[in-house]
Amino acid sequence: MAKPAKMLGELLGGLFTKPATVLYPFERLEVPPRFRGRIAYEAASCIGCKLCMRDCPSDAIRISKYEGGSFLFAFVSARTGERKLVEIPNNAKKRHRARFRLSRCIYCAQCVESCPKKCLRSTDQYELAVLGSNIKPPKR
Amino acid sequence: MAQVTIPLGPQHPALKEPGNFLLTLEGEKVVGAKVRVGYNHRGIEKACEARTYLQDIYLIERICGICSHAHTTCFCMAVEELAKAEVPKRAQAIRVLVGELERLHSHLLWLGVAGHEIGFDTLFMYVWKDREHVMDCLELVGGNRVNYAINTIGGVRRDIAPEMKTELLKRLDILEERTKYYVEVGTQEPTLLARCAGVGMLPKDVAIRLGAVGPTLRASGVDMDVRRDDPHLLYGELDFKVITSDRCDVLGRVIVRVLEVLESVKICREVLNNLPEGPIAVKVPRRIPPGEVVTRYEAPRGEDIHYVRSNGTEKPDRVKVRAPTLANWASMAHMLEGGRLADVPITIAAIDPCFSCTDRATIVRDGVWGTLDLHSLRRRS
Amino acid sequence: MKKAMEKLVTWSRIKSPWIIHFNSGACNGCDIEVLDALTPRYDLERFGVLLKGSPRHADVMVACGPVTRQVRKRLVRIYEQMAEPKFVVAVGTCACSGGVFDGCYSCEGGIDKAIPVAAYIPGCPVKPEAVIDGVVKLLTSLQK
Amino acid sequence: MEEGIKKGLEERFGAAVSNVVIPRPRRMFADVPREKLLEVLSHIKDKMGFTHLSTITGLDAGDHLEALYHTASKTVSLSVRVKLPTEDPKIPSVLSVYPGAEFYEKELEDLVGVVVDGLPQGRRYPLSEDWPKDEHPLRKSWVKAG
Amino acid sequence: MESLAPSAFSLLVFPGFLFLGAYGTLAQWVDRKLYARMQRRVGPPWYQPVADLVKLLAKETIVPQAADMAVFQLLPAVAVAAACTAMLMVPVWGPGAVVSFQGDLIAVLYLLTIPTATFFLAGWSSTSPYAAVGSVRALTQLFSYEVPLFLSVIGAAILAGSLSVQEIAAFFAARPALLAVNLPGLCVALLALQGKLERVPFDIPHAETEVVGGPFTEYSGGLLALFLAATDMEMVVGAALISAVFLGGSLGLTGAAGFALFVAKTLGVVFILALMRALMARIRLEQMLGFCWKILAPVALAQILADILIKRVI
Repeated sequence: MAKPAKMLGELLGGLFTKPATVLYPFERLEVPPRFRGRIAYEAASCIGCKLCMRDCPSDAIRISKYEGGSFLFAFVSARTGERKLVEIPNNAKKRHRARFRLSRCIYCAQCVESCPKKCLRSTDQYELAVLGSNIKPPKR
Repeated sequence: MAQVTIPLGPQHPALKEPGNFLLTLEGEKVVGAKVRVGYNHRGIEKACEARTYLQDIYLIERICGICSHAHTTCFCMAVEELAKAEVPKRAQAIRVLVGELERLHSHLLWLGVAGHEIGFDTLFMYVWKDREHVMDCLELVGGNRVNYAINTIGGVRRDIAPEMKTELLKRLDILEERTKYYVEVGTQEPTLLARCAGVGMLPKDVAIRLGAVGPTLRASGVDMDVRRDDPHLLYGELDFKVITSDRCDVLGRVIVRVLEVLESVKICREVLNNLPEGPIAVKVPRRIPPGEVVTRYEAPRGEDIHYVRSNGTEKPDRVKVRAPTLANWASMAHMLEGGRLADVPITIAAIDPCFSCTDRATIVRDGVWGTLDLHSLRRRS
Repeated sequence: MKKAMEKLVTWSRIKSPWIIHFNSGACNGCDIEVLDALTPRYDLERFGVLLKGSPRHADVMVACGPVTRQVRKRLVRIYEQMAEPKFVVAVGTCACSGGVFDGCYSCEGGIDKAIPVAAYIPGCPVKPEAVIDGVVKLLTSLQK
Repeated sequence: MEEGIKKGLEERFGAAVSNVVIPRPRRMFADVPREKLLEVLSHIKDKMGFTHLSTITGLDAGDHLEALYHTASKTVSLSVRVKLPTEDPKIPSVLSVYPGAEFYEKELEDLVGVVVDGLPQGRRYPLSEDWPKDEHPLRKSWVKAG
Repeated sequence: MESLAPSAFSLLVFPGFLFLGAYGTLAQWVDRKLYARMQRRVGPPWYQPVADLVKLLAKETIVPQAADMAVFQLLPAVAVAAACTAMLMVPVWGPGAVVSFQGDLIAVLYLLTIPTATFFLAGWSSTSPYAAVGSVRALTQLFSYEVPLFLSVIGAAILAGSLSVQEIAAFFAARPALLAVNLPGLCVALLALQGKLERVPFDIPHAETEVVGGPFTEYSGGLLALFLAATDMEMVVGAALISAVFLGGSLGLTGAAGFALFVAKTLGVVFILALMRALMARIRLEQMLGFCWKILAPVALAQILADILIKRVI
């Protein structure tokens, strides 16, 4: 049998209760402990076996041998999303370097499991938005 | 009244995904419907042959966002059957749990979208507000809201910790109480009844003849559910009811899906309360012995069937996926004809189409248009 | 006077970005997360964002999915029908670079292979907060 | 249950239905020559309750092509396999028995290059219109250019 | 009776264009905010409609080649003009309306129909199939809600014994008890207004999931801004008309108090419209025709009968 204005109680209730909205940029929802966000690489214990490269479904990780003083690193500001090339001095006894192509990575964390030396881990970063280089100035 | 042909899609607010329907109208009445889908054809099957089994899991998981677990479970069961690996009981229980949570996630999502299709945005907002509980559970268990990637060949990747169990049970109680409210709304709200009753009729014999699957079939009175007919994982030992309704229309599908949500909540509780002990995965060699296997799984939208053929190497020789939505397209054309233009979005939404599942590609031929002269002018910018 | 007008227009563009959603062959994981951003828990409407049906009404196109060969023509046509000034936000790893499907015979990689992209939001699928974060970053970049 | 079906098939069709295999409960495979396909399918549909055609798998097994018709009754899933020579891959359409199989057969035609006669010509499915006619992606010989 | 020629000030500023535009955006914000809060959402900030308007004005306006240029660009202006002139005849500040003559009730109702006609022409002149189907729907819907609206308003006019909105308001201001008589008429008028403004459950021409943007699919930039402004103004004029005819206008108060009462009443009507929008799903066209003719029209007729009887009693 039909009951007109079925959701009336729910709607009027809505007017007097706090909205169920999390004001995102100001209030943040805490991410569960085993969330699969951006992958972090810890160079010291990496032996360069490339098992992670073999198991990556979207070919997003590159492990390469590395000597030399310093290297360029495309730094993306988490706040504004601009890209800047930054020179990072390499003083640590690093023998391997991992290059993650974040636009290809699907954050499945299979590499974290395939790594025998456990030098990869998932972080809880998910705000990885980057501005494209060719924003056309809006013509009036 | 002259016939006019109106394209619906591929980019259209009613369709979350690209699919195209060329509707021939007489006034508001739909007299002809041609279904064209497959804009999401990405050639996954060929890509599967170029990747190892382990990588294929993540490729197959991304066939469809809402039934990702269905596809990976089906694929892993196939590979485990080929490799004759004995999956531990606890892993199967966790697979059933995540599978049922995904059914909750998919059905609640559908109820919201169906509300949006008939202009009932309040229902869309409320149902999706409560669906956040299921998303939190899945994120807690799987680490990601939609692609939970809990399956691996030989078992599952993550275990259910005790404190997780209490959190899951708390969320399930809230969900059950809210779903009971939506059962009432779905069966009593007069405008929703007016828009869903008697729309998109699919009689029982036509449903069987055209090979419909899942809730669309069960809403036409056919009592088929792969979980009970062809029991896989632990479904043989769980007792649950298969919901059917013999209304054969969109309202029947609403009722079947909402009651299935309640049923899934019961199953989740049952699995959580007596979770078998033991390991969660077993080691499976990278090379799978040659052979072929067919596995079936009850995805939220219906029977999902995988055929995997291996040739002894670490890459499959052929992977065939037929997702549930593809089986429902034939009955979709039948349901559309005879209805009205206003009913088309809700009828399409009623089979809960997942175009990316359909995985097929077709193009509308731009030259063919209706007879009415005004409408033969294409939209031009 | 001209300066004030300019500031007012930029302010209005930042405060009322109407979006149109286009799925170019995605697995609809990102699509439901974009829609999820409109629902009560994240509520994009408090930023003035409205989901519009017609490309004419929209400013920002939110595109998900690797551009499959069949959808490419539609994607370009919808982009052309949008009124200036328009921006494209590539949502999800598939939209940024084709992701897992890059290399499939029917996929052409990211959205930027078909239309110019203003912001990329990686993630598989992106969290609704990441969608908001991306849109906010794009809009604040308009300030300059 | 499966034994009964196996015996029933062998009685009815004798040599036509060869190497019926039952790998596990509720799964069956059977080979059928191309000419007998329609007859076998309509028999198992009407007499043995295999009312549902799940899908049709087309594959390139190196020296020959194969088309597997996965049918399902209430509990058992029977896959009927038809071996086709690569040079003459013609097969009758099963739309008369299973009207819902139009998309499966178009897929068979497009991806594996099996010519299905009796299939109503319409838009290409699943490949796009501008895809070259004679290229079939799921053939082993086909490699993605570039 | 003031002179018939309204001064430029009242035409352009007070109850005319500027006031109506500002009040329209306020009404739109109240409507969207209430709608969002009822859905447990936060809803847009107060300046949202202004931002939308300015942004749309600053956007590029695309006119389809196949469309008839002049008609396509002129229609939004006609819609806004109709809504503004209708506002002149409705009392806003105190009991008096700017222009008031015997029969201005009919003029207001007629002017409120023009925007719907412009929607039809807009949809028909832009050649998109969606716009065409949307515009045909707008017209068919016009015939369903127009008659009950007229009947219910005429009922109140009969009771008040005059066809001028100002006098009706004054009549009921003097005898507030009689307002109770017109309650069914009020409900019919509210539902019919919801139909006129093409809002859920009657937003069939704009049904986003069926015909994309409906008549407005092809409009963008400035023209779209004008159309949306016209719809807002129509909402304000409708709400003001209902508050004048059914709720007794400003109950004799003048000056700031009268204006405050006017704002309270119109926002009350906007609240009920927003509630209706949140409460129901969109019904089909033939269901709407059935609902309007089988339910709304008879109730309005009964209302007129009751008014005639009561007229004879007092």
